[in-house]
Amino acid sequence: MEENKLIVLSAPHFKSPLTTKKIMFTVILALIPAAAASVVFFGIKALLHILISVVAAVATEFVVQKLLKKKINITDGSAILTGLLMGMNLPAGAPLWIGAVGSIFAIAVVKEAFGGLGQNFMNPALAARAMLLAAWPSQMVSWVTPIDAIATATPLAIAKAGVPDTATLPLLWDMFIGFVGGSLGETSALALMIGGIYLIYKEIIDYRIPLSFLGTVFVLATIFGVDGINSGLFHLLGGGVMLGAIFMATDYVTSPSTAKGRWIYGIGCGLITILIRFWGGYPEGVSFAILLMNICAPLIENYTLPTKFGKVAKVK
Amino acid sequence: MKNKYLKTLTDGVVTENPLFRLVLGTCPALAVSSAVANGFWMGLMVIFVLTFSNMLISALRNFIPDKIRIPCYIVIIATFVTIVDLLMAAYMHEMHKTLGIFIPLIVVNCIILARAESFASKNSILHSAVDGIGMGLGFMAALMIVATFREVLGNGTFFNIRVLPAGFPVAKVMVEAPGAFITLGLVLGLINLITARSKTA
Amino acid sequence: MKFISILLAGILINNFIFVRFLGICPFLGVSQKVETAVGMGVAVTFVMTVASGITWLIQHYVLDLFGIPYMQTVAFILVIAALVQFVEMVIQKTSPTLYQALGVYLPLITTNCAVLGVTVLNIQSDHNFFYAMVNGFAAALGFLLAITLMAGVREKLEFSNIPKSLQGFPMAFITAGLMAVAFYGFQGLFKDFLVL
Amino acid sequence: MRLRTFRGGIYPPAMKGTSQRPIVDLPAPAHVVIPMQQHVGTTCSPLVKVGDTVKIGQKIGQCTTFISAPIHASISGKVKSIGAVDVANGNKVLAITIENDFQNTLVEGIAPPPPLEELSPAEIAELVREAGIVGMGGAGFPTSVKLTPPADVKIDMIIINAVECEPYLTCDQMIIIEEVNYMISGIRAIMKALGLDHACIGIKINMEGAIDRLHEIILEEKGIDIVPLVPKYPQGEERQLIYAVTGKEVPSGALPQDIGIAVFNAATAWSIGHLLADGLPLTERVITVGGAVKEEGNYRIKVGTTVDQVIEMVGGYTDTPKSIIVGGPMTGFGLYHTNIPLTKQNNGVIVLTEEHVKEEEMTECIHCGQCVQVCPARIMPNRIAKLVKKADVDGLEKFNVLDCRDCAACAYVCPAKIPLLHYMKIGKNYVNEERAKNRA
Repeated sequence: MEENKLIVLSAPHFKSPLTTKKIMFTVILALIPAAAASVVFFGIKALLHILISVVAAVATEFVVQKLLKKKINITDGSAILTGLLMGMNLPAGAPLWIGAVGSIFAIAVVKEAFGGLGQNFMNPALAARAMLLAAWPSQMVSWVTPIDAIATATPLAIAKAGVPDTATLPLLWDMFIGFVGGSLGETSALALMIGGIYLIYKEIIDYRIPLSFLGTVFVLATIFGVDGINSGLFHLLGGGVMLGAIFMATDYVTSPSTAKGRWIYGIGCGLITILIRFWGGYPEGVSFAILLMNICAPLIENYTLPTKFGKVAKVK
Repeated sequence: MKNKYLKTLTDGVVTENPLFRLVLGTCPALAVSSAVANGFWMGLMVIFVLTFSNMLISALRNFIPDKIRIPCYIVIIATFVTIVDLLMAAYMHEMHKTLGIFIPLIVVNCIILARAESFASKNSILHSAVDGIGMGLGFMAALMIVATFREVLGNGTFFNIRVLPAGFPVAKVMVEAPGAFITLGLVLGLINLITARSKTA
Repeated sequence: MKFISILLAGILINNFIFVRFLGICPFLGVSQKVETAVGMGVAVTFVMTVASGITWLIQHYVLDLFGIPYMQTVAFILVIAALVQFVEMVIQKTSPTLYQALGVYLPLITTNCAVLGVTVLNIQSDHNFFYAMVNGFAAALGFLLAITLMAGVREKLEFSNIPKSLQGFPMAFITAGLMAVAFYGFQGLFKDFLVL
Repeated sequence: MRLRTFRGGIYPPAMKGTSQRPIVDLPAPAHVVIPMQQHVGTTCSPLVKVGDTVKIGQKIGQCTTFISAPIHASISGKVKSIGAVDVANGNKVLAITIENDFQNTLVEGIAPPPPLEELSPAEIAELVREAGIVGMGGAGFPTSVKLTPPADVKIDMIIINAVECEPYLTCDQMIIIEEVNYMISGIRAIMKALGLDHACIGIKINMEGAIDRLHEIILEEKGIDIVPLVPKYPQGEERQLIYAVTGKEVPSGALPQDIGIAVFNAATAWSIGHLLADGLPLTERVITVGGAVKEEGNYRIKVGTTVDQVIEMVGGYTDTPKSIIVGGPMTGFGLYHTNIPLTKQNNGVIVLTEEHVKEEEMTECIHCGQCVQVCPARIMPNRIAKLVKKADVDGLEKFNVLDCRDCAACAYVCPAKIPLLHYMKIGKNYVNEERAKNRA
């Protein structure tokens, strides 16, 4: 009897097979269709952007963890995911170094400075994207058309520019497939939805946030839209709503963990997105909306604590 | 004797640097550190106000009733601030416009009131003057350090002289609000790190 | 319209903390707990609104009348200091509960540069009496919003394993910086409608 | 009929490979180790000395306080030693070791009690108490105490817990399939003791065989209903069961009896049934032996049989054991060694191998909120774990750590592999200590 070899762990002795690492890689897997679509539409430049961002993110994570004398855990996939999202948030026409700078900022300042995995309060890739937009406004809006890479504007920018002219607006079908200008990973709603459905099916993400986010955007855009151009569908398919609602707003770390909180959070994201898109200074508001809701997330969570079981007037 | 003054001076600049060690006067530090020149002039004004208010408060320290000392200090400080405000408006009009509201706001810069309360009201005129100069210099140095990062990276210049090549993609955000907060935060962290290292070494 | 414009500008677009750098000291100093942050924010809101009105009167009926506008700084800071004292006394007399809640923050408000700042800005932007008060109120609401959100985030960061040299103020600055980036989203909001 | 359940919970793999294995009587072992505490409440004092001869059913441990249960010899033989031994939950408890003389002599005076119709409620409770019957689902609360509620408590509902929601365990299921009559007569006794003419049996819909058997039997049995439930964990947790069956939440900090409900485990009812049939005190029970052993199955064992005896009798291990658990894998106890006696409370011995016992690397909490979604008590294990690290007692109070019922669903789902249940227990200790300090 090899008695001393028994492992005594505190209960439960059964644990679900899901691990942090598996979650990260499942999300990465779910992003592959959209990433592939970006390479199809924007060519080798897209691939380079994504690769550079990922490598920079992982390298930064390694260096910072080494400097802080922490355990190196670059294999948990979280840095790869941040890098991937960073790359997919860049316009194809941006200079190649910009993704590297963004990834370094995302990992070093937004994530590791706050203690690393699980301890940041803002989504690193999004914060870095907003920072890049503030730092290099012209480079970060250098959109190009798919395939032939001619400078263009995003559908949202066209719609915002003034009286909507049906001739210049892309077809909804093109927007669904992804055949429009925009950030690398955001154009193909189809590819993103495939990833999103996979994640919801795998129970990696909670349907509440994407549903309430997209629902709010759809409803508000339908109400405030003009003549079917700024329609609900247009705003669902245009810009980064799909990418944001499925992959960024659902970031566990920076969203509330309560069910009610997630509804509020998603609705808030949708509200601010539409606020910025319709009346704000930028054509696109998804990143800012999510970042602003990241800031609100701790408060939302604190005001939506679940009611404990048996919280009723005490008998006797 | 001499040592005492020297110590007060170095205290102000290094060991008790108002911005880096005591984290006082953060509003102007964030607002005017977008360019080294702004930092320099703001620092100069703070040195002026701090030194003179310290001296006057020290001179009057035995006459000001304890109960109303804070309003008295504020009036004294506000007077000197008004003097620099008018001087700047007259001779440095551009800079006066750039620094704008932050000149009258020197009144509520916590450094000045803090030194009045904790130093000038207890020490001799000369000593208080040295303290004012030291603290002011420390503040000025801190502003200029932060401003160096921000101006070089955000505008490609240092003291308005171009140091980065013209085509260099400067990060506009550095001279704006987020850049201010994050740079100051990182510089503070760096200084903490250096201090911790030098203490253990 | 102008009323809404000023409110929106003060709260979101030109937030005193994230855009104008006014009131940073209390913003950093009193934002560890949501409860105290809200207390501070409410006290500041009250003082800023009232101070905006009073300083406007002082400026137009005293300083301008006697031709001594250069006394603005001295006069305003004295008014604010006196006002804070007065408010403290009134609250203490009339509502001990409110005093308990806000009492500790009141003395700190005198040196809150947001208060002096907004009063000076009111004069600079030529607001009339009513809009000066609205502006003070809006700016203060912006402060309240910023400090509450900051406190929420900092309560969460309490549990974060922040590197030693970044703990405390450095982290607070970085946090504020990231929040300022997020507030960029409000830039240019309603620019076609706002009358400023 | 719509299936009833509760909010939250998890679906761990059922692993019920033993669910149709008939109950096999294990031979009496060469010796048994009988701990003097096999229940919630005070420890019993031994009534025998080393060298005494004891007979099956002889009372060997006695306690005079209300909340306790006497302890009986499960084999006949000689008392070899009396001393502290390790028990499953990691404590050391005084125990009597009896060497088997293999004579199987029953103690004198064992006879079937009078039929139920002739017994008064008080007599039933007294019989149950003297037979040492306790909650056999794991908790071990003395059943007689539940049968004699305080004067100001009116029980108006009886729920029989046949949910058996833990992975591996199938002993209750087999009891129902093979010996449902004993269970029913036990339920009748409980109903009579509490003066009610109605009882519900909560059972998971996927208990093959057991549900059908019950349906057959209750056609004839008036006043006993079956409530089919969603096969979710921890459906068998008392409060979740009550909620699923009645829609009522037991108030936080209160007991089921405060809302007029009494819950009994199926195996407890079954052992009352046996008592009524032959008058023999509780000296045997059925357990599930599962996992990496040669003959997985449901076995009737003598109370006091040790884990290594059981494993030997079922043919030993099939693979190197990594973890041996007494109870179910969700809430049971991991053993440091196998010389551990099985008591009235223990319903299973599970041998886990490398396949299930992985010392997974723990990462930081990624705030995924899974623990919050599954928590049946609807508290926030993620926040509580963080508060425990800071020893923030006020925060722990605020986040209702005391409402945790130790179901371990949070720790099961945690992708970061944080031992959340462990933190919850520490958190409860912190709060209880603080409260005790404040009272003092």
